[in-house]
Amino acid sequence: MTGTTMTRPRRDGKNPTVGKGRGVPRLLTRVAVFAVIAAVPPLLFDDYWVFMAAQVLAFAVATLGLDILYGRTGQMSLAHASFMGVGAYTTYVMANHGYGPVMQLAAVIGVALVAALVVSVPTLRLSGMRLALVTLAFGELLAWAIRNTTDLTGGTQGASVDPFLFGRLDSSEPLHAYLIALVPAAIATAFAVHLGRTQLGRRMLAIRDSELAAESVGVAVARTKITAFLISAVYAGVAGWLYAGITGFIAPPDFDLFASVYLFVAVVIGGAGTVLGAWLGASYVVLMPEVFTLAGQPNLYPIVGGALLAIVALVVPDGIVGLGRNVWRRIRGVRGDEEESK
Amino acid sequence: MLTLESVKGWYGSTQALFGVNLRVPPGKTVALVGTNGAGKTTTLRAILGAVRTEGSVRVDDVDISAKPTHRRVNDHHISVVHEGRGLLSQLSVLENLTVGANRAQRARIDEVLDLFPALQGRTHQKVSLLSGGQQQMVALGRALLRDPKYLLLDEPGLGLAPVVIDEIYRYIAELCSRGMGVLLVEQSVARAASVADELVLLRVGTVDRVIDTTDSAQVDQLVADAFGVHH
Amino acid sequence: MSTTTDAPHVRTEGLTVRYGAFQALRDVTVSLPAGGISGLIGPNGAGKTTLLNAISGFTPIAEGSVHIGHRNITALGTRRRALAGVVRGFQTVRLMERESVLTNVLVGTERLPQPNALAQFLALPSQWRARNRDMAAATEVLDLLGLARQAHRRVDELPFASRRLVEVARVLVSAPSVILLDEPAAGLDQEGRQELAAVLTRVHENHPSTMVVVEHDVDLVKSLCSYVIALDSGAFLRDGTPAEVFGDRQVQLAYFGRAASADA
Amino acid sequence: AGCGNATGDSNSSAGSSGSSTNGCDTKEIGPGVTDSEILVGTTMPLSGSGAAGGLGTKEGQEAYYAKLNAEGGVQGRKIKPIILDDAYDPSTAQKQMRQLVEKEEILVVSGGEGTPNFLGAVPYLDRKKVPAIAPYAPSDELGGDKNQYVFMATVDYIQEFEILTDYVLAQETPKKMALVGVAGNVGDNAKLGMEKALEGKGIELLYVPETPGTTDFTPIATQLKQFNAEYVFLILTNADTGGLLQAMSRIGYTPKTGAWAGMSDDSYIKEFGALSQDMLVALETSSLDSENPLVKQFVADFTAQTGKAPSKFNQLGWVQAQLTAEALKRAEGLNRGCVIEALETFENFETGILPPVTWGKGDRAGVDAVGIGQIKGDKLVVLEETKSLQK
Amino acid sequence: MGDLGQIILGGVTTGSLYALFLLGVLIVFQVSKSMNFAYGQVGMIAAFSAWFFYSEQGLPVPVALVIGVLIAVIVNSAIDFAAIRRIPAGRPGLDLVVTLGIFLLITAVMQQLIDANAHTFVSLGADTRTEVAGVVVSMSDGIVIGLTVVTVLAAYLLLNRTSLGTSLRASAEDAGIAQAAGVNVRALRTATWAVAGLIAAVVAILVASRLSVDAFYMTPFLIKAFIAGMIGGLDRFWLPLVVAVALGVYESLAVYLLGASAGTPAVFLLIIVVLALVPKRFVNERNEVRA
Ligand SMILES: Nc1ncnc2c1ncn2[C@@H]1O[C@H](COP(=O)(O)OP(=O)(O)OP(=O)(O)O)[C@@H](O)[C@H]1O
Ligand SMILES: Nc1ncnc2c1ncn2[C@@H]1O[C@H](COP(=O)(O)OP(=O)(O)OP(=O)(O)O)[C@@H](O)[C@H]1O
Ligand SMILES: [Mg+2]
Ligand SMILES: [Mg+2]
Repeated sequence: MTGTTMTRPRRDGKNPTVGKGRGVPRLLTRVAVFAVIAAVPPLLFDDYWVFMAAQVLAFAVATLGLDILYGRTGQMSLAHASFMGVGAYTTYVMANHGYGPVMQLAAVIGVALVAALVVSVPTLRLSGMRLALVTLAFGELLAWAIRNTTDLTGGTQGASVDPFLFGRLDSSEPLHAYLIALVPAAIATAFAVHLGRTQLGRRMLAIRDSELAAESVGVAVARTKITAFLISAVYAGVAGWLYAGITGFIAPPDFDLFASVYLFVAVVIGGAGTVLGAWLGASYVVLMPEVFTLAGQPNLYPIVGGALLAIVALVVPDGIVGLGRNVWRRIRGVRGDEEESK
Repeated sequence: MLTLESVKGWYGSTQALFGVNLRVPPGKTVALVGTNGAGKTTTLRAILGAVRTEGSVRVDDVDISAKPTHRRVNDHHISVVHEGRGLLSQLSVLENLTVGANRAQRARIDEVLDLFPALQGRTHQKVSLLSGGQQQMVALGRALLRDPKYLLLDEPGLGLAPVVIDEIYRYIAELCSRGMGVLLVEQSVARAASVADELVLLRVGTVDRVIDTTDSAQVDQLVADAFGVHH
Repeated sequence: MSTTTDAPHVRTEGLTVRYGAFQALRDVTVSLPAGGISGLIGPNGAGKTTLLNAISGFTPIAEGSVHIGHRNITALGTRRRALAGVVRGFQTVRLMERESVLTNVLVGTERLPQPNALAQFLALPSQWRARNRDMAAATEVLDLLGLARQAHRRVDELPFASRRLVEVARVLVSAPSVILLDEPAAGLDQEGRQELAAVLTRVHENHPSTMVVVEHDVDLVKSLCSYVIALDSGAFLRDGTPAEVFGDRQVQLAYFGRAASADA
Repeated sequence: AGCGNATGDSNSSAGSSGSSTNGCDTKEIGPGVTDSEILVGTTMPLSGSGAAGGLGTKEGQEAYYAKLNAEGGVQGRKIKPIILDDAYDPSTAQKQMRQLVEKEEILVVSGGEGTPNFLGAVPYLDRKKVPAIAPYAPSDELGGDKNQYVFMATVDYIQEFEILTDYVLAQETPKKMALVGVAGNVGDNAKLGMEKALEGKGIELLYVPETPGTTDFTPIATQLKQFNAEYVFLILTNADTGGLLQAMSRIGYTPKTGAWAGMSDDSYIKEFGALSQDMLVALETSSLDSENPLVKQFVADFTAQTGKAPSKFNQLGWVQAQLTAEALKRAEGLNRGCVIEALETFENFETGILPPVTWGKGDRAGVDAVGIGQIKGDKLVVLEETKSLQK
Repeated sequence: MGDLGQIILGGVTTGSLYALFLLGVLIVFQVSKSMNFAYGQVGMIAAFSAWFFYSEQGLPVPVALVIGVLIAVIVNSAIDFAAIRRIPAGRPGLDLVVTLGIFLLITAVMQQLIDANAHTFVSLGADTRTEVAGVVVSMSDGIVIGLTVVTVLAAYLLLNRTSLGTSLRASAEDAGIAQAAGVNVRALRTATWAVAGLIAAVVAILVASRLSVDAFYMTPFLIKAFIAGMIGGLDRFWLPLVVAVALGVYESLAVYLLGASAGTPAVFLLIIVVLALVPKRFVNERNEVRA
């Protein structure tokens, strides 16, 4: 195509911008796909894998939250696992006082919001690695607090959390845990998808890319950053709640710096800024070790896991989603060119 | 002679150049014109080796298409004014001017500052604090400091006041007459026609035609064809 | 585009901006006619961008005041001014590079009344109404600027000139009452310039606004602006119709002149 | 209330219904048992900062089972151990334990190494009613009547430090003692043990908690020097123990020292012995050059199996496997209920390596004694074999 | 008084080690705008393999040390060559992910190749000491502080008094533009990473001689150095280095005065307070200098 018939784009009257009509069927397809995928683990796999699937759900809620904060708002946080910890330990304390899962969840959300305010307000002016550092400080402080409140939190040895009981569902059963986790995961996903189509979501993108430009159109930078922090902390808190209920045991290492780094890894590997990426990332970090188990080498993962991580990250710099998108564009791009040359 | 032979260029998987042929002899100014998105900038990038290319780029009969950018620039005395300035915003004005330059080139700093009095006295300021036009002067200054054999200019007049533009083109014409080859990207065909010896019209990544600027009828035709003044 | 009240009059009084010992603006008192398109010219470093920065709140003011209509906005922050209707474009484009053209333009709708964050997040009906309105506004602007076909392309893949137009579109989408554009035509080809001028004129006709355009392209200023202000070395030099200003000897000397100094 | 609640709550509920531990149905064949094989398994840190202990223990277990299998196995079946890596992380340990129980389908948990990680798996084992035999996870959360399914064979740190302090008090009466411990439960427990022993004796105790990863030990060393205790007890990682001793000697403060059982490991003595001369060390296992014939037998057997001399952790792994095998031997049916009943028949069972092991209904403590050793030159000299609190 | 002096000396020495280590982080950051999470492990390789060669393989100590340092230099250059360099521009966070992978890889490999235990290292002057005004000063303290001062000064001169410094910073900001200006970005990067590897190795060996060596011991150093770097700013020179030394002293004082478990929260509270209170221009990383 040497394009002798180049049309000047700006004189082209037709307008493919807004596809209003496509909205509803597209939504339905997505819901259907989600439902089909969600049905796979309980129908096809044994208890162990259903348990792993439930873990993926819990982590996906966390990565979706981190993605809102990092992928969309550009605020790097190395305390996301700590917010999960806040959720998990709140759950534990509430359970010890005899409250059921619903009250636990309400308390988790409340505590997460407060914790997010405490972290986000003093750090409003920070960005990049510096912000990461301060959030890391929050993580360290949490670890320190747990170490020093053995009576309340079980201390360094961790604590076992009573399973959730919803009617006949008991979260110590993998299948039940999976079903319980499915609901918050689906809701979290729906909200995250929706966020991308709101002005709030665009404010976040604007802040990520240029605070000056954002201000020039009237975006409240500080308020939006805090909002992003709050949303992401609630997501993390809910993830912590799920995690505590599903695994039944929580300990400080589950929520330490490395845990936070792994959530960060999940977001980047999956594809920052995309909902699908957050899911793929969560699946990667939870399931990758299992691949080695399947291959009959369960103890090989720690040795080659690092190399694998580096390689994957280099092969898919835009995340797994970015890879898919590139392939898709290549296919579509070819088609598009053909259309144009006609 | 700077020669491009059927040069193709890609951004990732999208192709932007579809076989560009071009020659810039020493002592001549060749202007690349074309609508927005025609591939003018990409052509310059191809010469520098900053996009993935196929085809051959030769300087004085040496094929440089396999060389890394810094070798092309240093060994073959090419320098460039990037589109939209391409300055290093963390560096000072002086550092922006001298980065990568050798000792002899650095010695020419005063000459360049004479050309842009606006920069005098602010050489230690961060370049991002300058006004848009002053930044463009730094970009030009960096290219001129190197006393190149071939100068690639991507819209050198961007953001400059008329008085400065005139002066710049006068200076370039002078360098050109001393044997420098200039490849100029210019939005204004009129301006291009007035300074260049040859106009090269790019369309969707290929050379549509090459005309001599002394033939004003052809220039008018080119403007009419390419920029569609007919509506 | 939603229409707001009549275009206000923009005034600065004794505006002085200092960077250390350097005075980027000295005692500038200008008045931009309500509902007109004004051109702002001057040699490089004259303080044009700084004046826009001062009006839109992007630089601290040492002395003087800025007024929109009858309102003194000197004490307002950047964001407040934007919400009050003062929206500007940047001389170097500032876009969300990895997002689509459409998203970039939609960000500009921030100024339109938006439901609160919770309502947006929870997808309440007010959110859907706002979304439809914003989409309509964005589509209109993209059409106007000939960017409709690129709506879903990523900004960093666009040629330089289109990116400029995206920046302009982001400013126009919320139909602000004071529009400040900093060299919107830089990098556009000839036809592009003419079209941009036509678009700006049309926007201005459809919707009353006070527009300020910084430009070095004399023809463009002449064809677009009814009123021109010339600055030099941070000081007010001359104002009037384009013919008057460009005919002024002092302006000619500073702007086109053979006078050796291009400096402020 | 209190810290016991952490796992206490779920345990007590398991405990109350736990009297119905399925019982022993001699005809039932448990998971992991085939005609030729019995699967057992556990998790240990095989990578990460805790790997040293896990790797050694694993080697010990594997050597014992190899020897046993060569001699014909148990009840006509070979024992196949599966040891997974938990990287010293509680949640990984739990996940791996699920894998062992649900996918590999092991019969019982054979040993284990590391306290926090193993504790992570305990609630799950509890729920699944899988007995765990002699894991090395000294904690006041386990042992005694605390958990139905975990059969401990080590004392916890409270007891260990009580015994260690008692030993010192029996020799002399220092005016001041100090303890440097890993901040958190471990350090707290050691402190508790010392306090118990020092109660009413009028001896001052300074407790300095330490966080792993300390980069400069000068402040701690200076603090200790200022306090000027005659005895400093330590419960830290090998590296931090070495670092602190070095800092103390750098500022010229050389008190008498005592430490937890971890310091009785060869690799510690080899590396830090020079810094630790005359250090008192708790001994959870007998010293390797003990005159006890059972120990001599072990050393010979291990060397025959692997071609090298055993380390402390090898010894630990070996004895874990030994106890597991013994329980399987005694079990009247190869299922979990019968194994539990078999375990409850252990009374002063002599391994030579550990103090005599006793489990019974409602008693999972196993042992209540540690020995006392002292580092002399590059040797560990046994001062007292297994000293019990009971007497 | 003597005690306080002792604490401060310990703090200054440890702080110097942070600073020297941070210097390596800074120069890498300034030329490739990336953070190397595996940097501590690179140093660990040097010390751990040196230990292995002299203690297990019986090589003379100096030879073993040289081999260790060489390995670290090669490994660090290789990290850039094989990984960092291949990260496309504009992917913030990817460098952290990639180097985290390398961190895990190096740790696992060293554990496999050598072992998971802690070992004492040659003392390098740690046991030669004198007492000055009640404060015990060891030769190791002198070596550490002296070496830090000399290296930092040399680096300062190199970066700021030579055009090399400009080229380095240019490459960091935009490799494409720097190349078009004639800078050999690749060679510069390789050289920088090699020098950084050398610094990491030296620091790791000094640390090992004062504490002990295993596969993990450098991680706390890395974190402290990062902290200092981020308080001071990674694109500056003196400020972060001074912060590093101050951090060492502060930490020691906090531990001494408030107790060991106060060390961590004290450091982190310091960070929060400092970063929340300093003027915005010190914390602005985006460099949107003017509109
Ligand atoms: N980074 C990029 N990724 C993908 N496509 C690109 C990229 N940069 C440019 N293009 C595409 O390549 C084509 C040529 O662009 P180029 O920048 O060379 O045009 P130009 O003639 O310089 O335009 P202008 O006059 O606006 O500067 C355009 O279609 C553009 O969309
Ligand atoms: N933040 C700042 N710090 C220091 N100097 C500044 C700053 N902002 C502007 N200046 C200086 O103020 C003067 C006016 O700058 P301004 O950007 O307003 O010029 P301008 O008229 O827009 O010029 P141009 O046409 O080149 O864009 C310039 O000399 C510039 O260097
Ligand atoms: Mg271009
Ligand atoms: Mg300007």
